[in-house]
Amino acid sequence: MIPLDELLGFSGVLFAIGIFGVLTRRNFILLLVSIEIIMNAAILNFIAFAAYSPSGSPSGQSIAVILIGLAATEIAVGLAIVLALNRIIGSVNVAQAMELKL
Amino acid sequence: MVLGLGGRFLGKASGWIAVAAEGLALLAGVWIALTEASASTVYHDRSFVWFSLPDGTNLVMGTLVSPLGALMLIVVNVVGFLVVLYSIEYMGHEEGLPRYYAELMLFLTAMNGVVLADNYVEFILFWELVGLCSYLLIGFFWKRPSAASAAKKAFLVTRVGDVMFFVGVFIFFTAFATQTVNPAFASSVSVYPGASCPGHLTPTWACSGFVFAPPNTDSNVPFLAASALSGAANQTLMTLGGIMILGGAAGKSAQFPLHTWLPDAMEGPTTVSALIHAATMVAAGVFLLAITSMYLGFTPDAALVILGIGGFTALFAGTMGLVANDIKRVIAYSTMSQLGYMTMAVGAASFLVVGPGAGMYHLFTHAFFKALLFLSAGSVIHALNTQDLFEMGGLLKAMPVTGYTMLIGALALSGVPPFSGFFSKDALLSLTWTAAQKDPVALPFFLMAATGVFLTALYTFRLWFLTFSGSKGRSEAAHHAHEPSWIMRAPLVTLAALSVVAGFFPLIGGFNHWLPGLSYGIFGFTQTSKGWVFAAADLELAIASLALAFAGIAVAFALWGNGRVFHLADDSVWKAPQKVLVRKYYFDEAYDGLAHGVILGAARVFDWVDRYVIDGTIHGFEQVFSMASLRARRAQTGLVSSYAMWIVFGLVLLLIFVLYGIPYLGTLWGG
Amino acid sequence: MVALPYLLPYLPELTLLVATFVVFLLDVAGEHRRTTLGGVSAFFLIVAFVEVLADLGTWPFHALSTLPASWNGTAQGPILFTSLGIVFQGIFLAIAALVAIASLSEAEDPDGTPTFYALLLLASLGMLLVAISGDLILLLLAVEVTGISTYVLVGYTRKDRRALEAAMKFYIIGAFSTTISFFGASLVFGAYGTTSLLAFSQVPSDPSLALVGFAMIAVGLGFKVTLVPFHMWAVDVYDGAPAVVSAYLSAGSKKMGLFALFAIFVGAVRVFDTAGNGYALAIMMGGLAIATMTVGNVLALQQQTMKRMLAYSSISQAGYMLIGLAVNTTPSLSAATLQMVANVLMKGGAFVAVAAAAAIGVGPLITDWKGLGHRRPILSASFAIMLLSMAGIPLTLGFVGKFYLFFSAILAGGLFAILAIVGLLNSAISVFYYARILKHIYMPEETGSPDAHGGTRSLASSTLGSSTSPTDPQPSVAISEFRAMGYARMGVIVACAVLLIALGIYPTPIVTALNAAAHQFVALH
Amino acid sequence: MNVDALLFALVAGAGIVTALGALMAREVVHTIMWIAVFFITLALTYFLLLAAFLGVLQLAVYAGAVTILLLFAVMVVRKRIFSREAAIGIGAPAVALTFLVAYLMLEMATSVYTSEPGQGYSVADLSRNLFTLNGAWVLALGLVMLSALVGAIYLAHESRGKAIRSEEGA
Repeated sequence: MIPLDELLGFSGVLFAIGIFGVLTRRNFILLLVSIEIIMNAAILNFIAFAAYSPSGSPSGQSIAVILIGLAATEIAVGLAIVLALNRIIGSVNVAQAMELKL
Repeated sequence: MVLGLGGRFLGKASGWIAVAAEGLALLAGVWIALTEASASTVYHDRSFVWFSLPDGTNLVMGTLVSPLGALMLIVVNVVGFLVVLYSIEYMGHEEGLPRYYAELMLFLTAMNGVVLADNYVEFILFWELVGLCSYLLIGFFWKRPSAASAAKKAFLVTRVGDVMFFVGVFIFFTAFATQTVNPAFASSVSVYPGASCPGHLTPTWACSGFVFAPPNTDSNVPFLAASALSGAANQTLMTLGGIMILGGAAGKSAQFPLHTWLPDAMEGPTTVSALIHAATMVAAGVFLLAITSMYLGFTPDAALVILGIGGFTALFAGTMGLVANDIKRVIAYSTMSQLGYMTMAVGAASFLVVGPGAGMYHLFTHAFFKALLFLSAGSVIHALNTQDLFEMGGLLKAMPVTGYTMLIGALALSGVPPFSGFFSKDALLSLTWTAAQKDPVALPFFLMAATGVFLTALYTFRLWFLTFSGSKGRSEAAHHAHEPSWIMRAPLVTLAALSVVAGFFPLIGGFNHWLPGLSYGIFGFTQTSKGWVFAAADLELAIASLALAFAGIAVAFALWGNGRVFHLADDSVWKAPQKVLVRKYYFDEAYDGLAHGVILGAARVFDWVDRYVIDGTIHGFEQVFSMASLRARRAQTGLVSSYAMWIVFGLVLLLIFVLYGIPYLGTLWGG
Repeated sequence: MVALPYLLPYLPELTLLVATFVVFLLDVAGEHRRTTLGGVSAFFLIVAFVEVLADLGTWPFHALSTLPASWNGTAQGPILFTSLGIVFQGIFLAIAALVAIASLSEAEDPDGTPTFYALLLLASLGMLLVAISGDLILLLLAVEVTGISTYVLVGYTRKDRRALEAAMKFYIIGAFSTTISFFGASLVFGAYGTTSLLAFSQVPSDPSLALVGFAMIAVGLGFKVTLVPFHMWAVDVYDGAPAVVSAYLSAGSKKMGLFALFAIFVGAVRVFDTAGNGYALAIMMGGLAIATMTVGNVLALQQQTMKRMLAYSSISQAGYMLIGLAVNTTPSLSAATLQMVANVLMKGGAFVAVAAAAAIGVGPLITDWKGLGHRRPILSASFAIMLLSMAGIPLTLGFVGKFYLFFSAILAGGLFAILAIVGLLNSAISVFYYARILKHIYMPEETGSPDAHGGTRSLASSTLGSSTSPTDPQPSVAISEFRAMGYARMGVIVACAVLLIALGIYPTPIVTALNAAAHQFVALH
Repeated sequence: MNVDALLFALVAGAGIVTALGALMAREVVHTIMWIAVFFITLALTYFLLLAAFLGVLQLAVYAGAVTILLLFAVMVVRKRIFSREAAIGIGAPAVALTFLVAYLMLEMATSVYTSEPGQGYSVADLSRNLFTLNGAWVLALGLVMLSALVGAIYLAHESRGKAIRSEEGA
């Protein structure tokens, strides 16, 4: 079995990559992808902790199931918003939508 | 009493309703006060629980008719009634009268609330409300931008004071909450009916009835000894708390660093100036110090600071009053100066650990003659439509009632016997003198105050001579001046009468416990257990102050009497000392040039300090905040990624805190 | 086995669920009018509110043992009833009902209306679930129910570019933050082996894992609460969203985030304090509170538009309320809750007032409100009361809440006094900008201004407003004022103002109830 | 080094590379391909963790449905979209923050060490846990999906009135 600290390290790196994507990308779809990377890191954590659960409870896996569903749902809403926005401003670049500021 | 308070809400429609309501309140107030004076116990109702804390402590909206409160009740309602009556004609032609009366009534309600509050929480609540009303009333003439900005300034400056006040009260609370009071002391105090706390006296919120001197006892017994605290209270904290409370009082009562709003507040209607900025609201600061003085007794340092601030303001404002040309501003500066005296007296009383009676005595007399001065000034303004002193003159013939009542007010203010101001000023000067003998640090401030007596007489009579003396007016309007109707005259006459007799009031039996600790002075009368006896210990002081007052009047007469015009604060004022020498028509005394050079110089310096340092600080803060605001706004780029970056930034900070900060804290506090 | 006793505790939630389906059914049946849909929603929300009040009145309203064994308030199940949670349910339902009623005066939009009310009900349902969550995952999921609904609510006027932009920003930041908090939850789960909130009061074997997790959860929920530096979305979103939705976000979803923080951190304080020897959580939360108050207030100073000003002031209010968590005592939590009650009335009311003003052609700028006090006395007076309440002037609930909050910090003693002092200074600063607005509202208008009388400059998008406001000759007549800005809207505004004053003068019953609730809450964790 | 560790090193390396690749790709379509591979690497990790059901779910939902969803969105938008656009202004701080976060995460990870052997669960265990003990989660997820459904349908749907701007190219 894979040691827990290595798993955590892996998910931690994925977390950082996701953050990097959110910070630097301007394309809405890429932002969604970045957020999904973070979400996957979280799911990985849950599964990893479930595998090493001292009480032997599969709760972590349950949570992972829920989160997979949640992530898909969230993406659907995000895409709906971006489609609606695309209809109006003709772009999915978030840098094009900067009317509200200061 | 409930009727009196509730009645005030009715005055929404117009003046007469307000007059009726306030009249009712006046009757109720006087009745309450007289009941207090004759009753053997203090009326103290704590049945209305405002809200309770989880530990069972109740914050009570209680009603406490303390001796000081009764005194204030009289002051507030008498002046309030007369001012409302006066407003009927004075404000008759203005727009927005219902608003005016509603605000005035709300103000009076709040003021009565302050006076009758039995704990600091309630006090703060009404105190804030008083500030709000003041803001609304100063800004009554919204059309004038100056009025609006003056209102804002008043609100903000007093708000600074209020923050200090909150902090001070909180500090006192924490300082006392952990202290138990010496039981022997507590039992000795609880003979006084105001001490409502059963058994022991812990000034917590649950039980913070203001406690003052035991009534009718030998007042040379200090009402509170610093040794009353069994454990040593944290002296530094207490001093800080005392100074913070002073900050609150200074904000409301326009004491030195926080005084700038008061002259500007003269943008409000004159009636408002008379009521709020002379007689009642500004006095609330002194009242606060007075009711806090039992705590201040624990902190001689804070008491000395209070004394010093008061003394300095007395002089400082006096010099400013000398160079102002606007009739209302002169009176406003004089108000500041007199409030300085009161603050000084309360500070001295706290320092000497006696009751704050002397300051309150001056507050009482001052309320009447200052309201009188303002209302007469209002009457003049009403007749002339100008506030410039140099456009007046020779009005005594046209407006005899106004002129003579104002003369009475001026004499009272200057401290000439037998007018009321003399007694109270003498009382507080002699108290301060005692304090100065105990600790020489107070001496310079006593001297400042003494100089202030001379200045007071000088600027007061400058005002009076410029307005009324001479044979003809200096402007067209002044020639056509006429007396106002009886509605305006009646309050003037009443106030004039009160200004004359108010000084004798403590001599009446049954009332002297309203002014605890007032044993020094009153023209040589001293309060003992046998009543008032003549003891000439302070006679010298009384005579000295009288001499100073007369000197001031004499100089004023020399400069401005009989219609002479002497521009003390001319535009080319830097050349003033020479001018003084050049224009010495009738007097050749060397001291005059010197005195005016000095005084004028001081006035200039103070004016400069006021305008650039203090106002500048306030504006500076505004500027700094505005700049910071503008800078920080730039971060709001509208780009969603940059928002995310701030989130990550915050996340990193939190992570660093939990990963490194918390373990560090663990080692810091010994694992 | 009879199901009813088991369902009884969930009556408010079930009511909202039923309401959602009624709205769906009406939509399918072709009923798109606001009066019907909004009326139904408001009715059900009020019914749920009354149920919550009844719950509160009879607390403990049911024995926990009547719940299904796995769902009762033990550390095992995800559901946990607390009296503070029930109080918050009341708060959530109140703001939802307020928004539902106020939105009756919005323009008719056959397409958006059913969605609007369905989402409003779902979002409120999510909030109710947050209030009874005893489990971290359920709590975050419930937060997400509200989150998803509000993302769409913000952009529900989907032809409006600004609203959609706001929705997009809200969505990205929201999804990002919730994802971070789920990542944090995974770490917390790893440290504890369970996600039950009640378990967090123990100290796990690996505290650093839990601490990092809690910090991440704080970020995710801090986004909802608009804590600095997680606040930047809020201003844009409140600005771009329809005003009623802004009211809902500011007064509703923010309170939900705060309650979630309470539910997690009141227990978790021990982890922090054991690792850091006291004060660690207080330093973290206190730091956030100070930053939030100060930044919110300072930034509000320079705002030119009313909604952005309200947004910043809302941020600073969040900072005040966070003091309650930083101090973390029974009085402080009670005080923070009281402040939230005040906030529902004043922030909710203020945003609705902005909507009402927009309906009669008042522009978005603060200067556009100039002289409104003379034309629209009722609206202006109510708005002024709300501003005064936000500034913390006595006789308003805002004063009571703020006072109690600072007072509770002082009561806790020690370093907490710093929080009170900073809060006091901030409320002094805040008077600057509130006073500025008041000045504008009650300033007489310049003569010759085209909109001097009766709002002829009608840029109103609302059909209701634009049809009546130009022909409004008697501005001082209350009826016409109500008609011009919508009866429902004005009713809400006036009710908020009246309640602010009434509760400000006599807060005793509500404070007593909150104290009891907070006491139970603290004792539980 | 046992086989598990070797496999994990490979899979994790692939995961990191594909995640970065997804963010660095020039074309959005390429991004989606990269991310699909990324999802698959995670699924492999789950298999290595004896969570076979989750691995399958990951393949079905993420590598399948989510990828398709994203692809669909790209098709609707129909644009060659800049992915390598300059991260104007905040590039450097973003990179710095990223490294800081990565460092902190690794720092945290090193604090965790478990010597106990890991365990797998049967699908029956999992479903018992999910649907009885934690049924409320499923309920809440249902609510999330309900609101997402309502919202997504509404937003994606053309309004009954005229659209402000017709869709380009479609």
